[in-house]
Amino acid sequence: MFDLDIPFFPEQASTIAVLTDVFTFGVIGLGLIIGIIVVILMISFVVRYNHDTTADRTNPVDEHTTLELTWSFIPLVLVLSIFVWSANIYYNLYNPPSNAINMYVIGKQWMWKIQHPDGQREVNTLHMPVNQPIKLTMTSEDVIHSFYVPAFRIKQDVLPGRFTVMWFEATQTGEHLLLCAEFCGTEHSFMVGKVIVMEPDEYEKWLREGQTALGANAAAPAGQTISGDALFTQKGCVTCHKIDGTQGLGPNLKAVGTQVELDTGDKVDYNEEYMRESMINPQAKIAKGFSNIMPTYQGQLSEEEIILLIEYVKLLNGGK
Amino acid sequence: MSLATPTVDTHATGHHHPEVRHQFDDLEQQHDSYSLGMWAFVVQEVMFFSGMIVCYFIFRYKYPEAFIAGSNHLNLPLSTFNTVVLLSSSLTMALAVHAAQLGHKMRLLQFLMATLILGSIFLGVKVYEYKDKYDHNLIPGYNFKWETESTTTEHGEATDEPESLNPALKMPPLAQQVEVFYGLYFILTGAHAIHMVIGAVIILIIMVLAWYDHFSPNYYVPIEMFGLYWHFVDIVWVFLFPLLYLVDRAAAGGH
Amino acid sequence: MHHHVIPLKVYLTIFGSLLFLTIATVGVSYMPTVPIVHLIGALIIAAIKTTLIVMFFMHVRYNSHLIWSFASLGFFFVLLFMVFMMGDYISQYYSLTPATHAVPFDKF
Amino acid sequence: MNTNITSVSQTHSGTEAAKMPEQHYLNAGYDLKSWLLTTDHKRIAVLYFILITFFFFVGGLFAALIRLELVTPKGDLLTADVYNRVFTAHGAVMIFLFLIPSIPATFGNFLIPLMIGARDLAFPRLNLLSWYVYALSSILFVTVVLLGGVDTGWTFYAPLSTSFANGYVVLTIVAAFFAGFSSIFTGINFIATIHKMRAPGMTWFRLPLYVWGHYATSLIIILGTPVVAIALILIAVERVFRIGIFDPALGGDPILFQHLFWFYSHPAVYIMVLPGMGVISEVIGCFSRKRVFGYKFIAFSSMAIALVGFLVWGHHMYVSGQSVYAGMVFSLITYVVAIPSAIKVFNWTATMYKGTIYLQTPMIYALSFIGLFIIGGITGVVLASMAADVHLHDTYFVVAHFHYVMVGSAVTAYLAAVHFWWPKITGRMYSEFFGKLAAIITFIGFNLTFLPQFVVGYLGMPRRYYDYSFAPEWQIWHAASTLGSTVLAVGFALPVFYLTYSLIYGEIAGQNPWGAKGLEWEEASSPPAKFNFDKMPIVNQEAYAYDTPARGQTHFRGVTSRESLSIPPTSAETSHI
Repeated sequence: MFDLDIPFFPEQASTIAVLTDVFTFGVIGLGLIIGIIVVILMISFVVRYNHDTTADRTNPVDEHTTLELTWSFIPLVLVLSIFVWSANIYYNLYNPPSNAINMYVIGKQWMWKIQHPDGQREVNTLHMPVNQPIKLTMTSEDVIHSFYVPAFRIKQDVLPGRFTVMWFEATQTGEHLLLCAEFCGTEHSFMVGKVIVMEPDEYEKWLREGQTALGANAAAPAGQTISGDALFTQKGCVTCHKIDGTQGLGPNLKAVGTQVELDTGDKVDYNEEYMRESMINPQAKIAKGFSNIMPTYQGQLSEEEIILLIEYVKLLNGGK
Repeated sequence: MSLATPTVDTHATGHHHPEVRHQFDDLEQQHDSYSLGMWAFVVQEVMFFSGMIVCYFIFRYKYPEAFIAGSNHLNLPLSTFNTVVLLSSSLTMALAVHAAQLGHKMRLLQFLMATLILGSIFLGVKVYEYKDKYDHNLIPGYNFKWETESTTTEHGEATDEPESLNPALKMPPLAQQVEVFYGLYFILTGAHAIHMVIGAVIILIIMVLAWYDHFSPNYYVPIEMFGLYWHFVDIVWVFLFPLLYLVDRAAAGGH
Repeated sequence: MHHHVIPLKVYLTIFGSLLFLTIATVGVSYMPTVPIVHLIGALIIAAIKTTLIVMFFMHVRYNSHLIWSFASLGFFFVLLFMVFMMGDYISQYYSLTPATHAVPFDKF
Repeated sequence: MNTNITSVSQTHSGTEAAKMPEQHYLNAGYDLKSWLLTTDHKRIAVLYFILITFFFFVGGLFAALIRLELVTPKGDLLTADVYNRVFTAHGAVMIFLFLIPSIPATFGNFLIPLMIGARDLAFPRLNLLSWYVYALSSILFVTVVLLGGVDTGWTFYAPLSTSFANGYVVLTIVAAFFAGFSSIFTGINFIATIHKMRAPGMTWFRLPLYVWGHYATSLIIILGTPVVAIALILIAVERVFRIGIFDPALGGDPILFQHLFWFYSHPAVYIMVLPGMGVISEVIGCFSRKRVFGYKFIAFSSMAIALVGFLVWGHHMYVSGQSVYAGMVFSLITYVVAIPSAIKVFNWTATMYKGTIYLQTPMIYALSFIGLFIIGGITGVVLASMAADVHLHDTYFVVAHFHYVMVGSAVTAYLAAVHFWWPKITGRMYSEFFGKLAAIITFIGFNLTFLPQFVVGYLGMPRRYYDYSFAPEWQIWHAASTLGSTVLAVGFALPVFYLTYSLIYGEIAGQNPWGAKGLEWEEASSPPAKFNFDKMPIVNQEAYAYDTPARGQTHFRGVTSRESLSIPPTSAETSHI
């Protein structure tokens, strides 16, 4: 009769959580079996061969190659099978399903900024629908952070200067802890937020409410800066990049397909990574038929603005 | 090489060469120990430089254009001259060890002197190169400026427009990447130069010891060990020279 | 002492080869070819020069197996270090979610 | 049969009363100069022992602050900034000033020449220099702490350390750099000594396993330490000169730092634990009165751990943004490197089979080492698995795991070594009762402290948090852990008292109070003479040549007769490779 609510086990709120738990406790169990056998043997030897006992000590062995090879080989086979099991789960973690909703996360000392596909933004909370794969594209404005949701058993470092990606599918509605797992400075322990998992229709409702509250400019929450299309004009993208089908100095962004052919003849995926790089380091991969004239926007665009622009350009192509 | 404490009574062998330290049985064991210890030290030094050279490779892989641009901006004739100087100093050092083996005191001193002079020439040229970088605003993190010639010359009229739209335009990433190259250049050559300076000081000490007849054909371990150090410093340069100065010279016909 | 005294001629021959290889490495970098060839060429020549210096100037050729092993140990570990480090960076490009700056191997 | 400490002296008095030797290294000079300018490896070991023990307790003090802060979910004892500085100081002091030099610089220094039959290490003055470099490093660390500390964590991750941290990062880096060079000098010394200074007949496969452990450790030190030295220097260079190496804002790459850092800092774990494993082999062999089972497998497993252990560093970086494929390769090699560690555990257990086991203090420490190392090993395999590590990385599960390996194993081995060789170092016996008591308290306290951390780690508590008011239900585990840590503190503090007491009032140990095999026991007095041996020993038998004692015959019987050892070897056995 315990009234004390002692937590032993974190809730399993994602598809991956089940896999991880089965795996982890499987390995711990296996290890404990071997460990306990060794400890029992050790204790029994200590008792049996204590110096004041009369146990049989004739023919002591101090070398036995077959035995050595056996207890080297069996654990080796065991760990190799563990490896296959673990690699399988891990590989899945980096293979987001194609129907995943893409959300952006920006880590900053000491808060999480999150942006939904239609521009809805929030800080330190992540509203998301249940039973729907979510892909997070993440970056940091300053130091390394790490996006960690214990209930989902997922974690991914958030690096400045590049995107990292993770995905998960929540299976339980409710609030889950969102933590920063990489030490990031003074207020590290306060870089804490919530993941709020909702039924899909509630999530839709939440999104709509957010939008009505914001009025006409759907992509810009109150008090925050600017929307993607406004940025597109303000930062001068529109000077070279046409969005109406005509040809400008730069590639027509509306006409860009799922792949871009480069002047080197290579093809690259037209994804967030490529778009981000094209803004930060335009010379790196130049689209075929265009000159190397675009200036860098490094230092000109905050990570938030880059994400707004990426989303804006993606919308031009029908959200792909 | 006298010992502070006579320890003959504790030795199983009882008779000791005066140049053998108390912990060793004989000259051969002493020589082998010093030699192995020095090689372990060289291995340590190899790993020390490998840390920096790994950084170099990572960034060369990430920023190939910047490395070509930055490298082609370095002074090749001067550095080739310096390479020859350093290789020569390695030769004179090897000859100094040779002279010590044969017990030729004056030749030993002459070769050590030659090594010292060649090392100083190398360092002098290095100082000149650093000064030159300073004059051309190529000190990363301090006064670094990099003109991106390719964009302005090839598409002169086109670049004006976006720049005028963004008056606060910072350095393009190519410049930042070249800055990383120059950062590595200074770190690598700087670490190498520090090793040279330490080497030069040790040569001076060895010369004084040699002058006072400290060494003999039986006992020249310090000279031999220092030779290993000096040759190692030379090897570092053998790698630094092509890695820093010779990145794709063919690609930069225009420079 | 039992130590091998190397004839002067050997030192001079090695020095001559080193000078020749220095000129060769400059020449290689001017060869009109793809960048990776320059890099590999430069590294091969540097490795040959290193071997010459280690073997003759540093007397490893005339030394015990132990010294020989230690001389190789450092370089072997540098190689391992490089392979594993570059392995990470190069495979970034081929990952399912590649890093922003990842470039294919032939861009080296 | 009564074999506690009183019977040890009784058996001595049975033949002749144990006496202190007239001349030994401790009375070879009493003035300060004879200590501070000594080149005697034993005196340098004592100098190291004093400083290292001091810093163990300094680090422990910081640990106590951390545990006290975490008793309550709210951060009410310290401020966030102070807490960050405290755990950084705890990590840096414990790792750079205690764990890495602990066994090598004290017991390695003291014992390697004695065990292989040499008068001293190959480079005695370099050895003294390494102590001074260590002392300099420790002074710098103390300065940093007194000035206000540093808040990067001992891992110095960029760009936090290069562009954002506001503590004395550069000074700390200089201190860590010197600590690294101190250990490099020690490593070079050990390598040359073990290769070149072995007594006639002391072939490689007659070496005590302890020496093998140190040989493997020394290889790691010379191959790994320079890399972390340069990584830390680059941090300092970036911080001071704003040269972009690691900070993406300057064009650098933060993952690169993690690679350079863990290239050393993972093998550094083996620097801490391999000598400890060597200690355990000695102790188990001695107190089981048996040749250590599978000598060659244990010796080669040390070498395998040292060399393959270099290729697993990426398992600290599964979620860092390293490529998935690199993560898999590192994970695979990590599993492989778990095998030699398992082999050691199996072999120690098998050694006890048909042995004659005496549960003296060092043996209790050794047994608790094996128990704790098993837990550390199992959780190590869990963390080596990418699937589990994604959840557990940077949580208290990891904290608990590496404390099981570093404190549970390395510190326990250190204490086993202290108690095993204390009579050899000081010539006196400590109280066996208090020794056993401390060993048992340490074992219980340790588990009480760190088992709860596994649970709270699995619940999701990230490391380096000082406030967990978002999940107050975790408090019970933290409180349990803090409670355990007070028990642990008692266990660690006890030896200070009874060992110090034994220095003056302890019984005279005699040359070989444990009846142990090995040159340091059989050929050298306790404490050893200034140049270790009266006559340079010649070895003609295997290590651990314990013969099964007849029933009832105690083996704590003092001095073995020298004649049995003095058969000259054939010259072929005297191979100096």
